[in-house]
Amino acid sequence: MEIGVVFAGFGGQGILLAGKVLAQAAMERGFEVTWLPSYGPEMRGGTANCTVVIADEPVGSPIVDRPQILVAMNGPSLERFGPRVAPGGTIIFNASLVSAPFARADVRLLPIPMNAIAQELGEVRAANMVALGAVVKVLGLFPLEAVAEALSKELGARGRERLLEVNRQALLRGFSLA
Amino acid sequence: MSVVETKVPAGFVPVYTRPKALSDKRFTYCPGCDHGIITRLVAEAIDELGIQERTVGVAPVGCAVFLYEFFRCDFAQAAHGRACAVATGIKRANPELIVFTYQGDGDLAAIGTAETVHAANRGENITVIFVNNQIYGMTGGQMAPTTLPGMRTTTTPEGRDLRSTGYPLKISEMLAQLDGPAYITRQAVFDVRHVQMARKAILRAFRNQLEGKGFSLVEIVASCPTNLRIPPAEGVRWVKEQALKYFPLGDLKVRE
Amino acid sequence: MPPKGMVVIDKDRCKGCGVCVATCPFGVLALSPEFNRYGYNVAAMAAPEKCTGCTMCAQMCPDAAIEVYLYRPAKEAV
Amino acid sequence: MKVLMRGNEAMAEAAIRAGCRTYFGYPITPQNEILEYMAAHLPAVGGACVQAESEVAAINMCYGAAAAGVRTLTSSSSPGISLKMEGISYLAGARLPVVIINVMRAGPGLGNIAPAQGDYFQATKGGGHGDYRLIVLAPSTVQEAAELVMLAFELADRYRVPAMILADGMLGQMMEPVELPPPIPPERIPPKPWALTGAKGRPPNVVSSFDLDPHRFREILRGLWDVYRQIQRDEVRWEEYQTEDAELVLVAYGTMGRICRTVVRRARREGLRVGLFRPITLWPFPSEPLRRLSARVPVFLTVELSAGQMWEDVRLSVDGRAQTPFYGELGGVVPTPEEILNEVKKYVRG
Repeated sequence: MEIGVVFAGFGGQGILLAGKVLAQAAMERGFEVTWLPSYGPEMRGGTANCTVVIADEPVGSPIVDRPQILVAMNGPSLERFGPRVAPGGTIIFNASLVSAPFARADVRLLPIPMNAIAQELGEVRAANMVALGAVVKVLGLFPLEAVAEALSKELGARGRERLLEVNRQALLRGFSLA
Repeated sequence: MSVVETKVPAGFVPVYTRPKALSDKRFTYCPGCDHGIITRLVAEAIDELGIQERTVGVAPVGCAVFLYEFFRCDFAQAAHGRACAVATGIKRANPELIVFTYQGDGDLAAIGTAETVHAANRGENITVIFVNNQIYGMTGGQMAPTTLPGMRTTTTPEGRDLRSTGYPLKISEMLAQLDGPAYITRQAVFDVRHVQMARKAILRAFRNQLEGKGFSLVEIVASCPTNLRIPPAEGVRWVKEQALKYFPLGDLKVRE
Repeated sequence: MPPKGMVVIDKDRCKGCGVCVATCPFGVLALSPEFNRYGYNVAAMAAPEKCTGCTMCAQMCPDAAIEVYLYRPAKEAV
Repeated sequence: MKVLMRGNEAMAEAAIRAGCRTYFGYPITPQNEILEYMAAHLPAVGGACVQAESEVAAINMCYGAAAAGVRTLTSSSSPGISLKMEGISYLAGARLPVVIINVMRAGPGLGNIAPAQGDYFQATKGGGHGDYRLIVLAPSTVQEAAELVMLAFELADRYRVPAMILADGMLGQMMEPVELPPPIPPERIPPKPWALTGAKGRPPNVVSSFDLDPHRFREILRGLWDVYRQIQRDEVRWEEYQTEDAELVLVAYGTMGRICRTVVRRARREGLRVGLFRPITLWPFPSEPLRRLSARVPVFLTVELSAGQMWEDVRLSVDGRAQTPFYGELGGVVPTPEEILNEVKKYVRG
């Protein structure tokens, strides 16, 4: 088993963090895992993406050409990575920002209004966690609690415990919508 | 006439002896070269401060390339121009050491400009002795960044043309503009009075380091009789009448 | 009465550059016609009786080849 | 305890645990995290981190710190390593133990910042001027990167030679679980009687690569090459995976090594008898084990993120006893396991 998940969106949408939390959770649950960010000359305002590979044997390439799961948090990401998703895979896209639906018959399309939900929760920056909640459901490898734990570790490490509760809510909402 | 007085008759006491920080090795500089005076002054400063056992020198590439053979202290031989970087590494690795570089104008002011400027700007707590004799001595007399206008060298056979080769680089003036350095001074060694002033400046540059004051650089305007093709004793006139016009002496920066 | 000062020149270090000769205010030093083993005409005291032990020659010597002594029999006794 | 760590950060932390107390570097992607990590963590252990004005200055600062007897690290990526080459040659000549990390990117020139393996020649064949070699270690996982950094410090000190970690942007940037080795106790770092510590109670020490007398210098270099031969004898490291019955052996190092491991697994699932030979020391190159393998394996397919550099060492080792085709990618493009497997299928059938 080797599953590739690509998170993609604007810089500043918490793309790298969402991927890192997923990788952390998978590691804690005993999976082999890699996390590889896009790294480029642009620091802010550009596009960002990262790839998480979760496997039950040592991961070969951390680069995934045909991901099983794509999280597209904006339109350009959907256009760029959507065609690469493996047949039978899932595209979770941000229905708050992407108006034109992406058409592909051989994959599951999962529209989630990530920004709207996050805003409703009072923290628009939690949109990435809505997406992550959905990923955990689609993966079906470990319970949402694993990700919540990883997130609390990550936020704790960054001194942002106060955000924990709203992010947990966001994870739950995403999970329940998937 | 006796060639050498080897025996000191009874009743005589030493008033000027060879510095203890110097090894027995004969200097490899040309006859009459100011390097020899400057090297000796550095050794005298080390003696006076009693720091020989904690001093590490950094030897350049240039006429002082064999500097490590002349001193009785630990030494690193640096790549051309990199002495200030090497000194930085030594000092950061072991701040207890007293670290000095000794560099010529090609080494410090051409290929090593960046290393020098940035060590100065960091206020690196090291001592830099900069021998400016306006020429590449070791490689046979090519134009240096400090070569005087109109001065003949093997690469400016008609004299240095400012339009195509630029102007003498005033390193000390440049460095004195920075906030980092503690002490930037320009000295000379063409007569006893100036030797004594240079000696004091070198001593101060080392003392600054002992007191943790930061980057100190003593530029010494020197002559290269060999490549100027003048008798050694005429180097004095060269410095006084030519070099000092472009490189006036004095303290350029003193941070108390 | 012995001279006030005297210099000892390290024959092998001296490169006969003549800086000391030019420096000495009393005309004590001169380049000797003799060569050292490197072929230099080394400096020597030509008029030792004029030496005051002022150390100027040593301070100017580019080869750290000169040591200077002062006649101080009284101090030595102390 | 396993922690999720970026390759660059794991290498930096491993260096600190190896007793590295000075770091000198200059920003260049994709290895900036090493400099940043050192700036944040070295002072806390009493060390010094200097962001140098150039790569040239940084490597010469390492020269000074190593001469002072302190474990020291610098890191960069391909164009920066080119700038360091002057200093690296001096380190080799002056017998100074410094660890250099090259997180390779695609070149020549400014190229781009994507992972590549085009610096193999530079790393293993000298790179700078003169007759010298570096110990070159090529990790393929973050775990191995941490371990090899620690080993690099040990080997550099043991043989008084500079050692290089040859990684790439993928390994530097990726996060992976890593079990960090425990810190080396300071007393286990061997004393350095040659270091510049002040000539107190001993004759002065001189660190230099300079000797004008050709015959004397020849003897110095012969001594250096005696050390190199000892390294070639005692320090060769490599990994073999499923080579026992292989009809084709992939030869790949670093991140290509791990990708080829996936290729082997997939090939085996399809009934293809494929194995992997992964050099861990690129210098000394594991020629002898490869030569032994070539007595029974008919095909060695070298896979690199280059136009074929390690390939030359593979061919020298195999020396005509087997087929030695090559598959490579250029410009920062990383081949997928599928692409490599398709190449494999040109030579073996299930």
